[in-house]
Amino acid sequence: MRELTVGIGGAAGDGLDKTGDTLAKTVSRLGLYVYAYNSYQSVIRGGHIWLRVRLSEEKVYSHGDQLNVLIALNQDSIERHAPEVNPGGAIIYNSDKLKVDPVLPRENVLTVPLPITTLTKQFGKVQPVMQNTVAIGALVFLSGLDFDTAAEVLADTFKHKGQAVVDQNVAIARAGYDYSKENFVPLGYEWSFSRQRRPFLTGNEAMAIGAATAGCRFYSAYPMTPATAILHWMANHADQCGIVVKQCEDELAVINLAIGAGHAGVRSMCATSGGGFALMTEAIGLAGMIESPVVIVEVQRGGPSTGIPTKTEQADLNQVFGASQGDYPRIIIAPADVTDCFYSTVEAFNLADKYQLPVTIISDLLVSEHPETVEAGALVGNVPIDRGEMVTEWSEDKGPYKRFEFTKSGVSPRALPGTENTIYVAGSDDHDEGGVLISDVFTSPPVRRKIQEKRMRKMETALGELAPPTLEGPADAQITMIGWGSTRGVIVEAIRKLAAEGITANQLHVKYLVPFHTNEISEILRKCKRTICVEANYTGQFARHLRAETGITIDDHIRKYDGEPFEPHHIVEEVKAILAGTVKSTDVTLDEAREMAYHYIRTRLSETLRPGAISLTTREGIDERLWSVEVVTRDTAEKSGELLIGIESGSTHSWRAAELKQGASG
Amino acid sequence: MRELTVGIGGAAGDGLDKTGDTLAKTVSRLGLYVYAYNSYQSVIRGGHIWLRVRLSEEKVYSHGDQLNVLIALNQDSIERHAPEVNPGGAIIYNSDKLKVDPVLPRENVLTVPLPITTLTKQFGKVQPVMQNTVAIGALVFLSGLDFDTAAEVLADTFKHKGQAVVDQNVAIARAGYDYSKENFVPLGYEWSFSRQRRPFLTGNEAMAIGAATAGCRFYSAYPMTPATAILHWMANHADQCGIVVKQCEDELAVINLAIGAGHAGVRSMCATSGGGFALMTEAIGLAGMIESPVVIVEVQRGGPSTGIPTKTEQADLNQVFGASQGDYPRIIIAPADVTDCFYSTVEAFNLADKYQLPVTIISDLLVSEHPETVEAGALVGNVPIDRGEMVTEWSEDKGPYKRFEFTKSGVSPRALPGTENTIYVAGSDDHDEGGVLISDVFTSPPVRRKIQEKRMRKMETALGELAPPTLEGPADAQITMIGWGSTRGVIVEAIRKLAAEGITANQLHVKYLVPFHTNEISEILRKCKRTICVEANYTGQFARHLRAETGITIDDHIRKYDGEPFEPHHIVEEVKAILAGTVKSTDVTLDEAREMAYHYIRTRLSETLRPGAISLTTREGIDERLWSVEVVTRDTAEKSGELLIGIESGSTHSWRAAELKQGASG
Amino acid sequence: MATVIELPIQSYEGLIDPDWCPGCGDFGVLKSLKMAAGRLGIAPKDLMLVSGIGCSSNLPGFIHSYGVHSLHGRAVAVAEGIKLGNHGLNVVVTGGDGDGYGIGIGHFIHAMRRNIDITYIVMNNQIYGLTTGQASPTTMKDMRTKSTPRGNAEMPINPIALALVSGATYVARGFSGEPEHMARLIAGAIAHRGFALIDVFSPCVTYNKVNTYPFFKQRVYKLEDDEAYASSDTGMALNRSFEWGDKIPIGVFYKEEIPIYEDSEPVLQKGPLVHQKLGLDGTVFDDLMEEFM
Amino acid sequence: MATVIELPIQSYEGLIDPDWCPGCGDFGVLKSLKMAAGRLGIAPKDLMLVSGIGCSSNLPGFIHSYGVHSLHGRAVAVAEGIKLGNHGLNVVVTGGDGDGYGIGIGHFIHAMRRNIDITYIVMNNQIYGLTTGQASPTTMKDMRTKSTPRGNAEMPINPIALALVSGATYVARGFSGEPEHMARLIAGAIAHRGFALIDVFSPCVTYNKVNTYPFFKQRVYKLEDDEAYASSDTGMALNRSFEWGDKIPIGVFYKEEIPIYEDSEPVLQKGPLVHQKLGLDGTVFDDLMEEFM
Ligand SMILES: Cc1ncc(C[n+]2csc(CCOP(=O)(O)OP(=O)(O)O)c2C)c(N)n1
Ligand SMILES: Cc1ncc(C[n+]2csc(CCOP(=O)(O)OP(=O)(O)O)c2C)c(N)n1
Ligand code: SF4
Ligand code: SF4
Ligand SMILES: [Mg+2]
Ligand SMILES: [Mg+2]
Repeated sequence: MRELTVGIGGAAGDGLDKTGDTLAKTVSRLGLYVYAYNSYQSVIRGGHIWLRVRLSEEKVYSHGDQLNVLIALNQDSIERHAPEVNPGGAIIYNSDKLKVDPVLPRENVLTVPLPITTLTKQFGKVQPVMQNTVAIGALVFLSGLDFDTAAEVLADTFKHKGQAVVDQNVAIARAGYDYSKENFVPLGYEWSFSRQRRPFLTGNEAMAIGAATAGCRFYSAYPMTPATAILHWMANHADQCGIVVKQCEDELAVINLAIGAGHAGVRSMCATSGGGFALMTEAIGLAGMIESPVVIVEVQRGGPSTGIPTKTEQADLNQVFGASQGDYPRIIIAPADVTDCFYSTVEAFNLADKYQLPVTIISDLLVSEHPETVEAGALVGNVPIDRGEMVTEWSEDKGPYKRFEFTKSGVSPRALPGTENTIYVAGSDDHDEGGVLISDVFTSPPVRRKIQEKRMRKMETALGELAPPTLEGPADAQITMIGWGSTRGVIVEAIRKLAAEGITANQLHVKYLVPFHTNEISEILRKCKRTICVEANYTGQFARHLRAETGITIDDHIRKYDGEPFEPHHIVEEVKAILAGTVKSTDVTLDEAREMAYHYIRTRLSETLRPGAISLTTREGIDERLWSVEVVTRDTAEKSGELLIGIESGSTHSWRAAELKQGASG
Repeated sequence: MRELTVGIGGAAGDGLDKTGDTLAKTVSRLGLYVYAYNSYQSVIRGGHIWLRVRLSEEKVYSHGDQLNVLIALNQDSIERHAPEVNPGGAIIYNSDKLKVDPVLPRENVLTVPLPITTLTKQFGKVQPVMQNTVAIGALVFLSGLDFDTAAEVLADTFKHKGQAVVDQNVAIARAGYDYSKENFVPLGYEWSFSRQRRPFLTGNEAMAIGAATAGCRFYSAYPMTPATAILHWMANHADQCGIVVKQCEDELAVINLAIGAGHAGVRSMCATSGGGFALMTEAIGLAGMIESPVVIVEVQRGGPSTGIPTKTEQADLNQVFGASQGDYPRIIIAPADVTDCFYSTVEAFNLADKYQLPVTIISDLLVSEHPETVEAGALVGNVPIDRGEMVTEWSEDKGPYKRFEFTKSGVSPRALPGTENTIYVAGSDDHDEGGVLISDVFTSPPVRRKIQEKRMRKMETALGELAPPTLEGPADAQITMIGWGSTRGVIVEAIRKLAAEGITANQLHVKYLVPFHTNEISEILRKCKRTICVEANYTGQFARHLRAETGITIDDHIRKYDGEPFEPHHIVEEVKAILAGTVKSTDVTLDEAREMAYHYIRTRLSETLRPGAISLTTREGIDERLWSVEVVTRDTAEKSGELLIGIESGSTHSWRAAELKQGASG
Repeated sequence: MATVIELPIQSYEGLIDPDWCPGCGDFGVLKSLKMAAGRLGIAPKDLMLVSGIGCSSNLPGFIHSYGVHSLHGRAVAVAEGIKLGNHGLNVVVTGGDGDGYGIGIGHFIHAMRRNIDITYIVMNNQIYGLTTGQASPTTMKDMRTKSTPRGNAEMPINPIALALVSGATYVARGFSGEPEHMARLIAGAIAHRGFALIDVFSPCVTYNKVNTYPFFKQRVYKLEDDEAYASSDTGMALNRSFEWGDKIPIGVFYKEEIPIYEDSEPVLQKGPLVHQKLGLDGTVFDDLMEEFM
Repeated sequence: MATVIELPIQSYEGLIDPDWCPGCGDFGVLKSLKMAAGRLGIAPKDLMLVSGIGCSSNLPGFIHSYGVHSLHGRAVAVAEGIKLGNHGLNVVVTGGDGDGYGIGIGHFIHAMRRNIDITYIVMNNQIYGLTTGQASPTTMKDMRTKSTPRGNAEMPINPIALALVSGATYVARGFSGEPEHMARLIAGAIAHRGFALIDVFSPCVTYNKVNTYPFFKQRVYKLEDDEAYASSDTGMALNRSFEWGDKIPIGVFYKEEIPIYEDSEPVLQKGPLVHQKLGLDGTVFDDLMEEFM
């Protein structure tokens, strides 16, 4: 399988995303598959942004482990990522502004300095972002892509700005292409371009379109990373799709408007992240109690609290499971990839209507924000729409309509407000079949018991129609990798790599978190040799959930909570360590020490310094081994301080270097 | 052991609580133990209220199974409770207003009609509530209590209203006493009065006093049943105890003010119930992130949503556990009785300070609102106060103060705002040791990893100091009863009853829900023969929690979710059924059918009707067996309709009786 | 507007009798609301009452119409959702002062600036009734309540003034002691296109011993009885909104006809959302996918 | 008041340089705040900045003082708790329009009626900056944003008017283009006993292309330059608060000295809570228990 991973590093505002788009769209049109991930910060300008775009002739399920071509838009990116470029790869950068310290690249890595100013001056006033376009041109040449297709994409991208702009951009890309052609040999990638057209979109976009396709007519939201893109899509397509899109004053309003609309009878949805969801929980219980359908999307980001807002994590399962007081019926679904996002959303609407309850789709930043190529025709417009048992007319001689009738399935046929002869009050106080409160004048314990049983019966009924998870891969594999949500793809790739190393693994991926396929999953896991749960959080919320639901204790765990998504090699390495029986160390590695030093230097020292040599050491009065990180000046590389970082604690013991900054108050 | 249970039935506004107080205080002063429970409704006037006061020479742990004396303040109470009075007991009622249908009482139950009007007219204008005082007088005589003590209590109760009122009340009680003396023989209770003085208070009061004693200086709240009594106590004792008590606009404000005060350095607390707690969850995560101490009391009531606000349940564990997004350190404690409420609160403040995290005390309506006699000297004023590691002074030459220093224990010594040389920002965005954000310009995965590990380390450290639960009772018992929170007392009594029937049981009661004593509890449970978990909710939230934490599946479950607390006999009966291997039926019993009929009649028919004879039946077109409940007129008992109640579904299939009401629209 | 067939008050007779304390001001509001709906000839099935939690919020259970008895403080938000989901319904929110001006104030203010077509009746008894008598946002300064035994330390909120500066287009005040007058206010509010607030003095006879029927009977006067008063002048309305003492105004403070939120929603111009067919029409789906190729 | 030793602006130089976009209005607010604190001679250790979430709410990270960078919309509530916990601290809340007037409006209004001694600076850029440009509660009607591509359908909130009718005792407006003027407003606000609001036009150069520096430079005028204007008159203040067009007033709209919330708390008269010793004195515990016997 031929593939190539391009990394683009720069700062917020450098227009990385646009550049990435151009690249991704270009190769998509060529018929290659793309998977991209953008690691960005919670800042509007500046900061360090690291976008990886992986291209391949076959479908890829993660951004992978490789870095073949680095496009560096600032010096930080060169210093931090140049050493990661694989042999045979290239480093493309603006040689007018940046330089590559020869010690950084590995063997056999091509450095591609582009004299941007000279190359672009002929085009008059060029914005800084155009250096990216030059780099794209160079990349297209070096990696054997098709320039005309790239030109097409640029044309489509800029056509709303007029032909002049289009021509300028194409010409600038061309300049980069030609310049590289004159000065460098291509990296030698031989692609076969199927030119099969496939959509390239994110999980958020897939959920939004899924909702529109399923007949969502009302969408309320309050902006919150990483769910905001759904609001933006909805706002831009509201009229086209016939959706009322309402930005509200806060998430309390968001969910209550959505429930109101759902109660009125329209399919309604809202989306948020952990902090906003926390504000929605009380109302989710309300929806469970008044049995009104509503779909909530919770896109997890790094927590706790505001946490690391632009980073990914899977640590909101406890919250989504524990949402609101009391026992009430609800469904929780975790989509695994872009296609799954689309169909999970469609299904969520059907389940919400059929069982008259809140359905929460628990996504995460990775699955929601990363774009990937989905198979042609994977997403279709004519999806099944099932509104469940509805009462569209009622005659008094059937007796009074009982909104919450005690039925065998637990589902009480629903009449929408405005239907003749079906008047009722839906109360958050508990009530009888007719909706009359039982909490008020005359609480009747048996009525309470029966309505609670009626409501909860819906869970069993619903479980019956949900597809149980299956074990993928060889039944007799050495290990079983268990996951939920966004980790499916990376686990698939890790399993392939393990196979290559002679370790056989199969995979159990759980999509329906509530209700839970306790029997089927127990059945499967009882037969497995050794189970390993992979999840992106600290406490292992899913492993705990699985044990709570089945009593089964998973043997080993692979967890990540530093905000960056798993890469296949992380899993492969940990699996091997587990099989080797080595206990996982939480010590700070040398590479981590360098990153910590970067953080310290950039936040407390200055832009003109960077980490230099790193060595092991100990110090009088500090009871742990230390990393001694030289702090050197960027250009002259002369030492101007030292940072001591505790290997065990990760604490920065010595703050001496701080003196370097004027006015710094520590 | 001599004991007596008095039931007082009436409507809201009939002054039951005051009457119960007088009775309870009287017997307390006599040196008897009291346990009371008031079953009331969410209505200010009217409704059906049922207060049980259990008196005993030895400590009692629940309101028990018996009903010895009924004081009926309205006709409903006679109809519904007269049949429950044990042989040898009595029914006291106002014969001017009410009457007892001879068919209702069992054998050998004394009916005590009191001609209130005649008895009280001599005292000029008497409020209706004074009929209660007459009844108290009668009760004191019949049950062999001491009138002078009752008079004392009345005197203390009314002294703020002046001597005239005191005299009038005492005289009225006396009238009831004398009248019974003339007309009835006492029930023959022989008490030995130790006259040992012991406090008689509720769990809410104990938590409030516990807080004050532990040095709580700030209390914020928004009224919510069943937590409101804490606010009232705090408001009334604010100046005396030096506490700033702030009622806020909502629970979002409540928790954030409490956190702010805690961050400033004062011990702060707030309390609410499930719905209010739902609004607090986001901020609880904030406290975990900025490592500020705060104590939150969540008094559970019947859910979901507004639910059954004046009824008890233990169904908020999922919510309290799942509060807020992400993984963060926190502690959750469930007090089991009034004394435990006091000390759990004291401990909560110490833990919150030492580990700089939010501590949630999860109580419930039963433990919070029921009053009981606690042992003399059980509650003491000089409790240990431990504020944990504080930085009270700092000199620059130690280097900059690091608020979130990466320490071995995970606890970073805390400097309060205003301390020289310790300036820092506490951010809900994740940060480094010094408080500098890592989410912003330069997210550093390793720094993130290490601070998350540092925070979570506090959980292990804290677990080390919490007392693990122990197995009470014979190690080799046939069954082990497992519970949490308010069920401890009733389980104790159930175990005694089981013992009397030759069934040996021991008890494991869990107080610390987070962190969890996984090892110790697993150790204990592995040795147990058969485990039965008793909890007041539908899904078995605690059994699930225990399985999640230990992997141990509890064998059998006894659950109640109708809003009324467990009584010993409920547990005894279910245990026997479990041992006999009979599967629990959710069918509607005959008694339940009557209660359901009452609900239906009172809400949809009229005050002049009541349920009559009940029989089994079936009907064309209804695919389940039915209870046919005759609806009869109260006085003439003539049939005026029929209700059909599904035995399996609990559905009221026939609404024919509804026609009886004018203008009723079904 | 089509000719109205008035309905008798009995058309709205609820299944359940109110369980308020005898003499509670909320009885008056219930009566006036039924009168108003009847005069406008609104069929029970086209009337949707939304409430939060509180004694006052129990009202929807006592009238024959659809109702959502929602969460404490969220009634206005739920109502906005219902209105946007089916603007064919007459949506009336009925709640308390704590519910609307305390925990719910955010939704209250933002709904007003949206000028969404909802009628909001606040039974303002200046106390938390259902929770047995704590201070509410409208409790008078220095008043003793269960939560303020020393007296309330906070300035009460002025809902009329808040409504006036927040964009409500129908701002009125009623008094439970004047059911006929209140019925006119409510009818006017429901008929009005836009957000209408009716703050009602609805005495809590059990927990508020200061702001009683006599208290208001002595003080209230009707704005409409004052020729000098023009309900089209915000400034004048603001001045009167601060009147609190021997004389307290009731009636319509302000009224204005401007486009409502629903007018700004192209999608709603095709009729109530709930009646629009589900799913995307024609080639829309393909057009959406094209954007990603 | 004791004689003040002024502090140089460098005393507040933060550990971190602001990461706002070049030209962001918030730079001006940061500078003015430092100037104001310096003139009042407030030691960094006695200054507590509380913020929510937003670009503007990052401010506490860029100044040398204590800070709590709390939750979106909760800054005022957290600040109230801090102030009551230690009223020896100068508590200043710095946040955005979305943070304070959107999700946080309930705390905003209720804090004002409490007249608690806090200074609240709202960097009002009429947009949601950190989330990349959606409509905020102060976004002008019909303005296109990422969440309102058809134009904003809602009336913007009027924070000055809300403050005036809600009991704030110091109500002012500043402009980032006038740092010296703003510094005076902030100094006045911090010195003021009671709740002080300063709404600041702090342009978002990245996402709000309408309400820019030039937009305000052309329009703003200072109330203090108008002899006719008296900052003691609510009516006058209300009128000016609605001025929005060719001329937009900045400066102090209203100022009034009345008792603050802290004055009403007997417990606080013994000094800051945080300095009071823990535990109950003397026989208090026994007295408490007596009540239950
Ligand atoms: C989130 C939440 N907090 C608190 C409560 C408890 N509660 C129920 S009603 C009420 C106040 C009622 O006051 P008001 O709205 O004025 O109505 P009233 O009873 O006076 O008519 C409160 C605090 C609740 N149900 N939900
Ligand atoms: C509960 C919650 N909802 C949403 C968000 C996402 N969020 C962060 S900042 C922000 C709005 C910021 O706007 P504003 O307060 O005006 O500040 P600005 O960035 O414009 O200075 C939002 C919605 C959040 N952090 N928390
Ligand atoms: S408590 Fe007050 S508000 Fe509630 S019903 Fe009684 S009188 Fe009405
Ligand atoms: S996005 Fe706007 S508000 Fe945020 S920093 Fe940039 S200019 Fe300032
Ligand atoms: Mg009220
Ligand atoms: Mg803003």
